[in-house]
Amino acid sequence: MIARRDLAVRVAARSDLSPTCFRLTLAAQEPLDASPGQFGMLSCGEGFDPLLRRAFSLAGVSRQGDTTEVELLIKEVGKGTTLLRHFALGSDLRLLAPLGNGFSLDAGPHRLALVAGGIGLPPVLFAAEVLAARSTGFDLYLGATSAVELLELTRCGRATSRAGGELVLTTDDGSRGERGFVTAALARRLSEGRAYSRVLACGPTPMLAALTLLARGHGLDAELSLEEPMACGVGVCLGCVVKLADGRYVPTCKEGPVFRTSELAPGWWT
Amino acid sequence: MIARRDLAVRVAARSDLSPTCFRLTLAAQEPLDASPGQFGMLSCGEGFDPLLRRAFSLAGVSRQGDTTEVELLIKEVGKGTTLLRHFALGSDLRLLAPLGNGFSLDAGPHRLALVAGGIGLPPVLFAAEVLAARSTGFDLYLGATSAVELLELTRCGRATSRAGGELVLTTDDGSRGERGFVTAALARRLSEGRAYSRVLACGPTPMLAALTLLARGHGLDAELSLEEPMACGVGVCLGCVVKLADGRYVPTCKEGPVFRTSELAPGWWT
Amino acid sequence: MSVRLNTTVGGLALANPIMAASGTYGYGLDLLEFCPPERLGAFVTKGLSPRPRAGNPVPRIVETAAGMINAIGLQNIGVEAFCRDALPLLRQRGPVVAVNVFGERMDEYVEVIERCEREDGIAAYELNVSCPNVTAGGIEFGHDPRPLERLTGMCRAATRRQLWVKLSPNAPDLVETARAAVSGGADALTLINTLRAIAIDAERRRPVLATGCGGLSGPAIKPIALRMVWEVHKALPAVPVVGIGGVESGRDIVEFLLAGASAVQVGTAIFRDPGAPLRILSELERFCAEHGVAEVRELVGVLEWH
Amino acid sequence: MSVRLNTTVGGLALANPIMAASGTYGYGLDLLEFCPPERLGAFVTKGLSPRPRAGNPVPRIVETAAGMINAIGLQNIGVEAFCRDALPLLRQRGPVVAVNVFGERMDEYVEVIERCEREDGIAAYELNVSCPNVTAGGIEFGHDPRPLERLTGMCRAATRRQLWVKLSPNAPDLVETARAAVSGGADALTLINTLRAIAIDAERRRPVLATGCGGLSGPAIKPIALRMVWEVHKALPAVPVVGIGGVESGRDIVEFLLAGASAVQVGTAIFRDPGAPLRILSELERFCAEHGVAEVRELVGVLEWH
Ligand SMILES: Cc1cc2nc3c(=O)[nH]c(=O)nc-3n(C[C@H](O)[C@H](O)[C@H](O)COP(=O)(O)OP(=O)(O)OC[C@H]3O[C@@H](n4cnc5c(N)ncnc54)[C@H](O)[C@@H]3O)c2cc1C
Ligand SMILES: Cc1cc2nc3c(=O)[nH]c(=O)nc-3n(C[C@H](O)[C@H](O)[C@H](O)COP(=O)(O)OP(=O)(O)OC[C@H]3O[C@@H](n4cnc5c(N)ncnc54)[C@H](O)[C@@H]3O)c2cc1C
Ligand SMILES: Cc1cc2nc3c(=O)[nH]c(=O)nc-3n(C[C@H](O)[C@H](O)[C@H](O)COP(=O)(O)O)c2cc1C
Ligand SMILES: Cc1cc2nc3c(=O)[nH]c(=O)nc-3n(C[C@H](O)[C@H](O)[C@H](O)COP(=O)(O)O)c2cc1C
Ligand code: FES
Ligand code: FES
Repeated sequence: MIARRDLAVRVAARSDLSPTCFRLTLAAQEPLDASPGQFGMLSCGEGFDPLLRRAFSLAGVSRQGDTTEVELLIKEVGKGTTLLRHFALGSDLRLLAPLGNGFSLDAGPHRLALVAGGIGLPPVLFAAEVLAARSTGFDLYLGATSAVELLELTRCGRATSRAGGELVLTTDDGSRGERGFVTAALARRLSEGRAYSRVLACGPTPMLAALTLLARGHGLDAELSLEEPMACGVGVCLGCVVKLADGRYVPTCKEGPVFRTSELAPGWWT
Repeated sequence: MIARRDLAVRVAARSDLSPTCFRLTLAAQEPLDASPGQFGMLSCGEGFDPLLRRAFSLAGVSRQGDTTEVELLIKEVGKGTTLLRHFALGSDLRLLAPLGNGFSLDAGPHRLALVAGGIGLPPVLFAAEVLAARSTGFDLYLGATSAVELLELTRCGRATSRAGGELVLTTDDGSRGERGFVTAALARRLSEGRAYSRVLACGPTPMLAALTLLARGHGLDAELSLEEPMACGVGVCLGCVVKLADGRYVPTCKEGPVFRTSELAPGWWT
Repeated sequence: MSVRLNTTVGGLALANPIMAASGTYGYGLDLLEFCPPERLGAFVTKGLSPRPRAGNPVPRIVETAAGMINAIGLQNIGVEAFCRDALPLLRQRGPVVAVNVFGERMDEYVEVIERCEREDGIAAYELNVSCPNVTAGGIEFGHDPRPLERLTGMCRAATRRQLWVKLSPNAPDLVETARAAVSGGADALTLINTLRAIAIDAERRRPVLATGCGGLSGPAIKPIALRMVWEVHKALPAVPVVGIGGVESGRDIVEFLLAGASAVQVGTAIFRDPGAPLRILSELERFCAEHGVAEVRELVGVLEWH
Repeated sequence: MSVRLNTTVGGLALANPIMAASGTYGYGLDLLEFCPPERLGAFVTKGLSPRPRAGNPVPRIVETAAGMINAIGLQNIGVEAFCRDALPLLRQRGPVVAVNVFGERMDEYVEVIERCEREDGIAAYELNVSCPNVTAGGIEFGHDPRPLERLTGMCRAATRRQLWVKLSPNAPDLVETARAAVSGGADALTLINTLRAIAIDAERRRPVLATGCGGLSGPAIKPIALRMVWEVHKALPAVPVVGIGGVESGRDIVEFLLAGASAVQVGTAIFRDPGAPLRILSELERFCAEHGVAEVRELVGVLEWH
C-alpha cells in the first residue's frame, strides 16, 4: 500500500473548465505517490459547516522541485464545492491521500477502453496520461451533457493520440461528437467488433450501471470507480458501502473506489 | 431614526493596524447615514458556523461617487473575526446598519473628553473626526496594553489637533505615553482641575466601570458605548440587555449601545 | 407557474405557511422595513405573562456550532402593555397574530388569554409549556401529560379562538404529551421548542450563561425537529402541526411540510437575516414552481417512508 | 509545566482521558499511522454482535449543519472474527481495549462478553443499549429502566472486567436509566450515544437515509451532551462518567471533564481528521499547562454552578 498522508496543502491555482467545473491545483511540501483511481479527502474550510471533508479523485500528481502539485477537477454541486471554488489562492487546506485502490493499468492483448462521463473524467484522465507515457494503447470515450461540459479536451486528445487510440466524444444533446450516451458509443464499437482488453470507467451511477450490463453482455472485464457519500474515507465509518457478489457490504473508500464488475453484486447500483 | 438597511457589502480593503487588529473597508452601492457610536451587524460567511453576525461599531462612513465606504476596526479574538481577517478582497458580506443610538455630539461650555481603551477606539475615532470637522473641542485619551496596540495614531493626532485638544496616550506597560490605565490619565487631569462638558467613551467593561465611578465622583456627564453578546442587533432576541437605574433590563442594541451613566443601574457591570 | 401558497392550521386559514416564531420577532413591530408582519402567514408574539417580567441576568445567549443557546428568562412587557401599545398598531396593519402565552401557574395562562379575549385582532394562542410549573415544584408543564391536559383544558374553556400547544422536545414522551394536549382541546401542536443545553466556559470553569442551562436553537437542531414532527404526525395524523426548528431556507420549509407540518415557523434565522421569513417564502415559492407543485398544501405529510 | 494526564474510570487506570469512540475507529488498526491505539487512554471497538452483521443499505450517512446522521445498522465482523483477527495484533501493541457490545436479545450481549472473556487484552465492555430489543417488540434496551437493569445485571454476572453502559439520549428519563444501569452493576456510564434524527430529501420526498431515521452526532450535539453529562453527574456524583458528543478540541475535553466526565471519547471528529484524538490530547495538555492545571483529574466535575 502506498503511504497515506494527511497533507497540508495550499490552493496554488484554479481555473474554470466549464460553467460548472473547475481545476484546482494544490501544492504540498511533502511527496505523494498515487496511482490513477485513487482519491483524496479534502477539507473545505475550518468551521464545522460543512463538517466533513469531500472526496475527489486525483486527476494528476507531479513533483516540481520540493513541491508536490496535486490536481483535482471539481464540479460545483453544493456547499463544499462552492466553497472550494471561492477560496483565495494561498488558502490552507488538508488533503488526506492517496486513499483506496486505483485502476489496474496492465496492458493486455488489445487496447483498453477508458470511459468517462461528465465529472467522472479526473481518474480516467490520470489513467490516460500514465498509460500514454507508458505507451499502452487505449481509446478514450468522453461523454457529457453538452459540448461546454466536455472537459480538458486538449489533454485528452494529446494523451489519446500518444497512445495511438481514438478519442470518442459524445454529448446528450449532440452539440459535439456523437449524440447520446457515452456507453452507447462504446456499445456501437463493441458490436462492430472492436475488441478491448479491459474497460476502465468513472462517471455517474446510471452510466456505470449501464456499463456493468454492457460489459457482462460482451464478456468484458470492466473496472469501475464508484461514488458513495463518504464521511471518513479510510474505512472506519462504514458509511460508503457497496454490495459485493458474495453478499458482503464493503466500504468503497477502502476496498474501492475501483471495483471489477465481476466482484460486485449483480444489481449493486440499486 | 436613520433608516436601517441590510447592505450588500464587498470587502474593498484591509490593512493590519497592530499584531491583533486590522482595518476593514467595506463597499456598498447604497447610501448609509450613520452617526458615531452606531454599529452594524456583519455576516462572517455563508455557512452556519459561525451562525450569527458580529457587532462592530462604525469607525467611519464616506461616500465616493456611487459607492459608500464603511470602515471598521476589528480585533481578532475568535472564529468570526479570524474569518473576517482572511476573506479575499472582493468577498460579499452583509452589513445591517446603522443600528442603535450614537453619542450626542453637542458642544458644551467646556471641551469634551473622548476616551478609548484598546479596540474601543472605532466609535471614538468616528466621533473625533466628526467633532473635528465641526470644530468642537475635545481631548482624546487613548489607552492600550502596549505601544503596538495604540491604533490609528496619525488620524487620532490629526483630529485632535484640528479640535485644538490634547491627545493623551497611555499604555499598561509604559511602552508609550503615560504608564497605566487610560482612566487614570483622565482622573489625573480632572483632579488637576481640567473641566469637561461630557465624557464619551468606549472600551472594555472594567474601563467603563471605572469611568462610571470616576464620572460620578466628579459629577461629570458620561456616555458609554457598551458591549454585550448580541444575536439580532435589532432588539428582538433580548439577549444583550443591561440593567437601567429604574430596574428594567433593556436591549443594548436598541436602546444603546451608548448610554449615559446616569441612566444605568449603579452597578450595571456586575 | 403560479403557486397557491395558502394553508390552514386547524380552523385557521393562512395566506402562506410561514410564521415568525415566538421570541425572535418581538411583538411584530420591530422589523417592519425588512419583514412586515402582514406579509407572513402569521407571526407569534414573544411569550406574554400576566405581568411584565424582567428576565434573567446576562449573559443570556451564547453561540454554539450551527446553533445558539438562550436563557432570556421570558422577559416580556406583560399582556396589558401588549394589548395597549402593540395591538392597536398591529390591527392597523392586519397581520394574523398568534399570542404566545406562559405562566408560572395554570391560572396565569388563563389570565393572559382572558385579557386578550377582550381585544380584536388575535387569531390564536400558542401555549409555551416549557416553563417551570411553580405549584408543581418547578417541573415543566409540558413534561407531564396529565397537568398538560388540564392546562390545555382550562385555556380551551377560556377561548373559542385557535389554541396551539407548543411542545417541549425535552419531554419524556413526546407523543404522550402531544395526545394530552389534543385531548385537552388543542387545535394544533407547535413543535419544537428549544432543547435543553449547556455551554461551558473552560477558563472560568462555569457555564457561559448566567442561569447555567438554556435552550438550543438553530440549524443544529433541524434534524431532531424534523424527526419529532414526523413522529407526532405519524402518531396523530389528524392533528395539525406547526413545525419549527432550525429553518433557514425554502427547502427547509418543504422538508417540514413533507414531514407533516401544515405551517412552519422561522426563529433563529431572523437573527442572521431580519428579512429571513420573506426570503424563505420566496424560496419556497420558487421551489414549488420549479417542481410543479401547484399548491403548497399538496406537500403536507406526503413524505414517503420506505 | 508538566501535566499529569492520567485518569481513572471506575476501576480502570488510563494514561490519559481520551478515547476513540465506538464506530469511528474501526477495530483499532485502521489509523495506525495517524493515531495508534496505544497512544490513547483507551479505544472502543465498533459494536460487536455474536455473529457478523451486514448492516443497512445505503445511503447510510448524511451531513447536516455541524453534524451528521448515520444509520450504519451495526455492521460488524462479529465477535469471533474480532477475537481471531484483530485482537492478536492489538495485543502486540498493547492499547487499552474496550469492546462495544450489542445484541437483539439480552443473551446475545452475554454471548459476546463470554466469547471475549476467553481472551486477554480486553479491559472493559461498553454496552450499546440503543438497539431495538427484538423480544420486547423493538423498544430500545436503553429506554426502559427495568429491562436495562436486568441486561446490565446479566452482563455483570458474566465478567469481572470493567462494565460501562452507554446511555441513549433518546431515553424518556436519562437519570432513571442511569440509575438502573448502576444498580444493575455498571462500573461507569458512557454518554451520549447519537440523537434520533431525520434528514429529508425535498426532491425525492423521502428521507435521505435508506432506513429513514438515524443518529445525529458531531459538534451540533455537544451542548446537549454536556447538559446530559452534567445532569447525570449531579444526580449520581459517585458514578464515573465517560463523556462523548461533538468533541473537536482540547477545550471541549476540558468542558466535559468540568461537567463531570472522568474520561472523554472522540467520535465524528476522527472523520474530519484521522489524527484528531492525538491532536486533541496535545491541545488538552497545552491548555492544562497554560492554566496551571497540574493534573487533568483536578478538572473532573468542578464546574461551578451559580
Ligand atoms: C471516491 C470519490 C471520488 C470523487 N471524485 C470527484 C471528482 O474528482 N470531482 C468531483 O467533482 N467530484 C468527485 N466526487 C464527488 C464529490 O465528492 C461530491 O460532489 C462532493 O462531495 C459534493 O460536496 P458538496 O458539499 O459540494 O455537495 P453537497 O451536496 O452539499 O454535499 C452534501 C454531502 O453529500 C456528500 N455528497 C454529495 N454528493 C456526493 C457524491 N456524488 N459522492 C459522494 N458524496 C457526495 C458530500 O460529501 C457531503 O457530505 C467523488 C466522490 C467520491 C466518493
Ligand atoms: C455594539 C458593539 C460594538 C462592537 N464594536 C467592535 C469594534 O468596533 N471592533 C471590534 O473588534 N469588536 C467590536 N465589538 C466586539 C465584537 O462584536 C466581538 O469581538 C466579536 O463578536 C467576536 O467574534 P468572534 O467570532 O471573533 O469571537 P468568538 O469569541 O468566537 O465569538 C463567539 C460569540 O461571542 C460573541 N462575542 C464575543 N465577544 C464579544 C464581545 N466583546 N461583544 C459582543 N459579543 C461578543 C460573538 O458575537 C459570538 O456570538 C463590538 C461589540 C458590540 C456589542
Ligand atoms: C432568543 C429566543 C427567545 C425565545 N423565546 C421564546 C418564547 O418566548 N416563547 C416560546 O414559546 N419560544 C421561544 N423561543 C423558541 C423559539 O420560538 C423556537 O421554538 C426555537 O428557537 C426553535 O426554532 P429556531 O431553531 O428556528 O430558532 C425562543 C427562542 C430564542 C432563540
Ligand atoms: C458512523 C458512526 C457509527 C457509530 N457506531 C456506533 C456503535 O457501533 N456503537 C456505539 O455504541 N456507538 C456508535 N456510534 C456513536 C458514537 O460512538 C458516539 O456516541 C456518537 O457519535 C457521538 O459522539 P461524536 O459526536 O463525537 O461522534 C457511532 C457513531 C457514528 C457517527
Ligand atoms: S467513508 Fe467511512 S468507511 Fe468509507
Ligand atoms: S442583540 Fe438581540 S436584542 Fe440586542
